[in-house]
Amino acid sequence: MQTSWIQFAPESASTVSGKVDALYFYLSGVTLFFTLLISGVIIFFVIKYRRRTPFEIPQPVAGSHRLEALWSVIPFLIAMSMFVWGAQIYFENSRPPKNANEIYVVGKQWMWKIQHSTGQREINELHVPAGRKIRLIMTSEDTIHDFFIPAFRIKADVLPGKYTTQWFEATKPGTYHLFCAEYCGMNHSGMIGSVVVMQPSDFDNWLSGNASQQSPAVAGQQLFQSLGCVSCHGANGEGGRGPTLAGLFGRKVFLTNGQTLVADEAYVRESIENPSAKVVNGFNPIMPTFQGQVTPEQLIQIMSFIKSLQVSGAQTPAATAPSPTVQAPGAKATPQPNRQ
Amino acid sequence: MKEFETFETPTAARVNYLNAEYGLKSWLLTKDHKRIALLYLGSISVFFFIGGLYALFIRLELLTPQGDLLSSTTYNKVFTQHGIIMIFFFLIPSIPATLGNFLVPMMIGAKDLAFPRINLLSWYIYLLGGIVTIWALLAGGVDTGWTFYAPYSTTFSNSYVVATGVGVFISGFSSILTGLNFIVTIHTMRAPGMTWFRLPLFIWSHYATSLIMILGTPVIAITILLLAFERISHVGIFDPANGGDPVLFQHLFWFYSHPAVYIMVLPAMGVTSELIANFSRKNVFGYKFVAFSSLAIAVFGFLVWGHHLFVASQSVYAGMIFSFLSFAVAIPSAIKVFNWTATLFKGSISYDTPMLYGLGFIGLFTVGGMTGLFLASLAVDVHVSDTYFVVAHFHYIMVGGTLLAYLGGLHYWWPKITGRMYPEGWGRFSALVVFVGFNLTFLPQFVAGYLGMPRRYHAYPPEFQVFNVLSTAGASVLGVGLIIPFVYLLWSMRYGKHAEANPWHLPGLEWRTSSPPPTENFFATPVVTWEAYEFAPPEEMQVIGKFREAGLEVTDAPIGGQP
Amino acid sequence: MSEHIVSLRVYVTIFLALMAGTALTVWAGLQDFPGQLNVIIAMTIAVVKATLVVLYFMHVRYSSRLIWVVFTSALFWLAILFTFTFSDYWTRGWFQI
Amino acid sequence: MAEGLAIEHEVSHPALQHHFENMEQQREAGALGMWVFLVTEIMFFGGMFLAYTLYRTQYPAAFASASNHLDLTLGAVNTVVLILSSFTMALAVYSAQLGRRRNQIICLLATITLGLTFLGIKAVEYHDKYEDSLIPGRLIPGRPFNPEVQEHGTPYDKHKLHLLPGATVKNVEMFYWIYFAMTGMHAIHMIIGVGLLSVILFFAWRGRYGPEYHNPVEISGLYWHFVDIIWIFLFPLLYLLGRHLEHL
Ligand code: HEA
Ligand code: HEA
Ligand code: HEC
Ligand code: CUA
Ligand SMILES: [Cu+2]
Repeated sequence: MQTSWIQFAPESASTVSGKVDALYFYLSGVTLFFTLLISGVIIFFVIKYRRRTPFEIPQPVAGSHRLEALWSVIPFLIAMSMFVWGAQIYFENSRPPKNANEIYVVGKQWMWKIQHSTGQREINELHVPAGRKIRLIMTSEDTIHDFFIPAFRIKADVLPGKYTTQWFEATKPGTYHLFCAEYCGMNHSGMIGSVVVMQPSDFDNWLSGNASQQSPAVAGQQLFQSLGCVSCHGANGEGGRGPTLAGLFGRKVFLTNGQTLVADEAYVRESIENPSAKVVNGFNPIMPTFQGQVTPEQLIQIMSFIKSLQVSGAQTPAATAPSPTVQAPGAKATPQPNRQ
Repeated sequence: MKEFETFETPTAARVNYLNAEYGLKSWLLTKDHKRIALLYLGSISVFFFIGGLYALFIRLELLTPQGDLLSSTTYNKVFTQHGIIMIFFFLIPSIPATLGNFLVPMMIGAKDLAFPRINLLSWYIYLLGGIVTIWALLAGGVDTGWTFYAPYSTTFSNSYVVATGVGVFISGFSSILTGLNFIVTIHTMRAPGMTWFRLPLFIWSHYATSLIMILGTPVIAITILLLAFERISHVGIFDPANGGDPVLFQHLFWFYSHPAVYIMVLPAMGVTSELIANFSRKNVFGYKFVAFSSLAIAVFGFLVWGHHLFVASQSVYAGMIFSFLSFAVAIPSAIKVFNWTATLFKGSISYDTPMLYGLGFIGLFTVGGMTGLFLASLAVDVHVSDTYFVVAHFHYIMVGGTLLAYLGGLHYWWPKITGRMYPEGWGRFSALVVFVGFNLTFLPQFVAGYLGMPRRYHAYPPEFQVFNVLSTAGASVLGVGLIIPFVYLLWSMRYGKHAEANPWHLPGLEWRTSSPPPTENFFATPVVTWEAYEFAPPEEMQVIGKFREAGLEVTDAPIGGQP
Repeated sequence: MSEHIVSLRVYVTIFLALMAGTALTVWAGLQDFPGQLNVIIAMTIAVVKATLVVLYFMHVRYSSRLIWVVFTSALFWLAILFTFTFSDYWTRGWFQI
Repeated sequence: MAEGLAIEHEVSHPALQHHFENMEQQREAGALGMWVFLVTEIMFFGGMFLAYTLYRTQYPAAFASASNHLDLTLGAVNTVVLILSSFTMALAVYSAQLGRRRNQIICLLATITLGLTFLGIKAVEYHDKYEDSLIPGRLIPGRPFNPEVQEHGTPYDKHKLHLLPGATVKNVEMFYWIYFAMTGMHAIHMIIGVGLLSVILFFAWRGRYGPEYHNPVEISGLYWHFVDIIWIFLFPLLYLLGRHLEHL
């Protein structure tokens, strides 16, 4: 990465970086304008109205409501233009595209562990194809980190105990910096790496060249077996004593307490670590907690397995829709010893 | 009137607050707000030098890309301690506890603050907090960053987090007590005739600052306490293992710490208003707008804290609300900047040292504030958050803004505080050095930040070295520029020219008593019959003899002394 | 001195009202009201009790407007703290409501 | 020296501090000062109320389970004790305003006694929690948080934690953390209040306060009532919410 010191922006290598730069240069322009305006006027006044005799007293100048209005409203309008522009780019980027490839990122002191959906693992390196949309699903094993790629103008904190995501579409092959941008302890400044953007064909070669590894979905399947999930959810997540898991992500889930939600990473994680917190309507809270038994990485693998499950034709809609026909022995009906 | 009425002590009985009593005990047990201000001035300067020493190490380490001077652990402690000391033990108390303490009663015509004992207590609390913190630093230091983010601080850090937290917690109470004292004083102790709109703007800005101190500081106190207990008990409410949310810590922390940045800048704005008006001998343009913008900043400043959480997994919608409000809160600042500029129009502007600092403040605050808008702009903040762009932004406001205003204020009121003049030539020279050094230090950091250099980095990719070399060079110039006033101010306390009661010939109440003032501030309770910044008409101003009649010592020197 | 002295009758009445409120809230806490009504009832009673203490025991009803402003400003700032923090959690999907 | 001069001091009360112009100003400043201080106290507790509200909304079942394990009777008795003490405090101010020294002393004594009663009962409750290993984390050496959980259907045992569906022990621990933080902080304020009132009692006994001057009594009263108000909120939040679920 060649740099000369007249450079004012890092390389622009993603679909959003141009947009951010445009806004940045607009902001810089406005800043320059106001700084020059104010310092220019000050210098002008300071010279023009410098004190000439020791005891001169200038006439007081009355305030002006019109001027006050002027220099409140104009900056406000300019500020709003900045707000709308910035919020618009941000809002667009906050909604990941549907067809993105997913890559899993786990931060830990002080390295980045990355796994592609095809199974390749990398440490402190991320290989991605140019021109394809990539969505990162990130979590941390210890403290807060932050996955920052300056050339893509993206960054997001990576937190323990939950999943954050960000997405990008690289445009230009090359090697770019990857930084940890949230202070995380001793070797924070060493938690760096590189992002290698390749032509799609090169990337596919790279993938097949490293294909020996197990994909997270396969690893997840093994965990699904070994942890005994199969006993309730079936070998392919088709359901049984527990609800069907095929096609779970993005599906509306109805809970016993009358609430509904859309299943996402956070919900599935909670379902595994604290199953009785949100119980699916029509089921008993019999699922044991797996908190402490699965690492964040294994959780990701299980999720990836659940995502890979195909919805087979004959689904039991009763499992997810509130149906009056199913006799739902919900939480409230469970007999509990009375205290009084 | 039309020539400044004074409430001086008759020349025969020139006892002032400095020579009223002697001995260590008379200082350590004093209830005089002026002496307490000096106690604060001394201790704050010590902390500033400690913080500056840390800055020196930061800059030396960053001279080269490799982390070769300090180990990474040490470096992390150094910037953390730099931040903690500079923020909690220097900048937050700086102007309010020294200049504010000294001047709030004098400017409103009171004999003292409403609760003199609490005022003294606040200094002892500050000192205790400082000592606990220094002890923690000596015992092994702390490496969490000044923001103490959980869960790093609660679980992963191996440093003296609890002790430092306790130090900061304690010092918070000194800030609360100062704010409380100011609010009650300004409400109940104004001299007859001193209506709200006759108050100097310095008072308005301190009133606004005090609001933030009493409404915000308790929240950081409880937050740090919960954090400390979480660390001790190994579980808690910020801990994801218990279902807690680390981001809650960030919300609570910034609920105080964003408004706290206005604690740091509002008093500086008050000083600037005084400097600009008095050194151009003009009433402040749009007095009421400047006064109310202070209150607006204090109130709206509480609505924007989420702009520190744009990339911290805060929700998109909350991000947009906080971004919008951050832009909105910039408007009162803009109003101030424009009104100061307009105040200069058709003034009689002198180039005395305080004025140079005041003008410097306007320029650098504008740059710092405008770059705050970059950060408030969501898409840009995603890129520059936690980079050197942020570092440059806040140093522009805190060093270029507040520190400069603090120095300006110190020079301006130095004759009143000590009864001596500082050497004007040296003053102007060092103001210039500080200005140049400062810009050289922090301007390159904007560029480095946008290029992607993350903050809190002990070692960095070599392509950023250019900027860091410039920055370190600038810091050396800045350091020299700061040491000069330190030396000559100390020198002038003993050898400086004696100051008159009103060396700048200004109408403010604090100038209508002797320099240094008597313990009771005024020989008699003043009755205020004039507006703020009401200068005498030129004819009368020119008759030096009138000053003599009024009991003032007037030299024939031009105003402001000579270089 | 322009100080209002609250009569003994008022103090006793308020005290009895506070006691009644305490009894009521305990009783209500043991009933099974639908939805979030239990919370709403408990908090309403607490707010009423606190208001009585503030107005009469703490004499705010008879104090200057400044004291009113000071006190309500505390509640206002508390509201800021709650509203804006929850504006994040709400839209982050913490509460499914 | 110009004309706008000395406003002479009135014939001043011995308690008038030198920097105030008159007693009225001094009284106003004192009351305003205490109110401003109470504002900071509200914000101080506000942080904890925020955490409570957040996590209660998020983990209602765990919070209900944990709350049900608290002793409702002791909590209710303490509420009565504290309200009573607020009442006697109000009467102490009243007596001072009327210059009835004896009544004032009796009321102050009653307030202090009730305050100490509250703290005693609180200590009993804390001890119960200690016995049941409910002190969160590893705060108490040798007694980490480790409650026995009651199985469904087994006979009720008041030393065991009875988890409602959806509750986890981890989240229950969170409740207890908040419980100890809030009640502990409240108790510290009570202790400070008792200390303050003891000083007031001493001076009342010396006969310092009367209709002319009773600022300190009034101000300490404000503080005491404030502590009462905090408890008025803590009681339902910590002891009552979710209590009805117990019967299900
Ligand atoms: C005294 C201190 C101070 C002050 C006054 C400010 C003022 C402002 N700050 Fe700053 N800020 C800090 C100290 C301060 N800040 C610190 C210490 C941090 C980092 C904390 C950390 O993480 O360690 C920080 C971080 C910070 C961030 C988070 C960055 C990040 O970590 O990602 C943001 C984001 O919005 C921000 C915004 C603002 C804004 C909008 C203002 C506004 O108030 C500025 C308003 C002023 C002006 C706008 C200039 C004057 C106006 C004109 C000249 C007219 C023209 C105006 C228009 C066209 C609108 N600041
Ligand atoms: C009031 C606030 C304040 C002030 C005045 C300063 C002053 C300075 N700061 Fe500071 N800074 C912060 C608040 C402040 N800073 C904060 C809050 C952080 C964030 C910390 C964190 O990330 O947690 C930070 C971080 C920070 C960093 C980033 C570190 C990193 O992220 O890795 C850097 C880097 O250049 C820096 C530099 C400087 C410099 C060069 C000065 C100069 O202006 C200092 C000039 C002063 C002097 C030079 C004093 C004179 C004394 C001497 C020269 C010593 C000689 C001593 C004797 C003779 C006894 N600061
Ligand atoms: C003892 C039986 C049992 C076992 C073993 C079990 N589950 Fe479950 N699971 C359930 C039941 C019953 C439900 C529905 C009730 C609920 O939500 O708690 C459920 C719900 C879920 C859900 C939420 C599904 C939805 O439709 O919203 C997920 C995800 C899940 N389980 C994953 C797993 C995984 C992964 C494992 C293994 C690590 C596992 N389960 C093991 C019984 C079980
Ligand atoms: Cu990981 Cu910083
Ligand atoms: Cu901020």
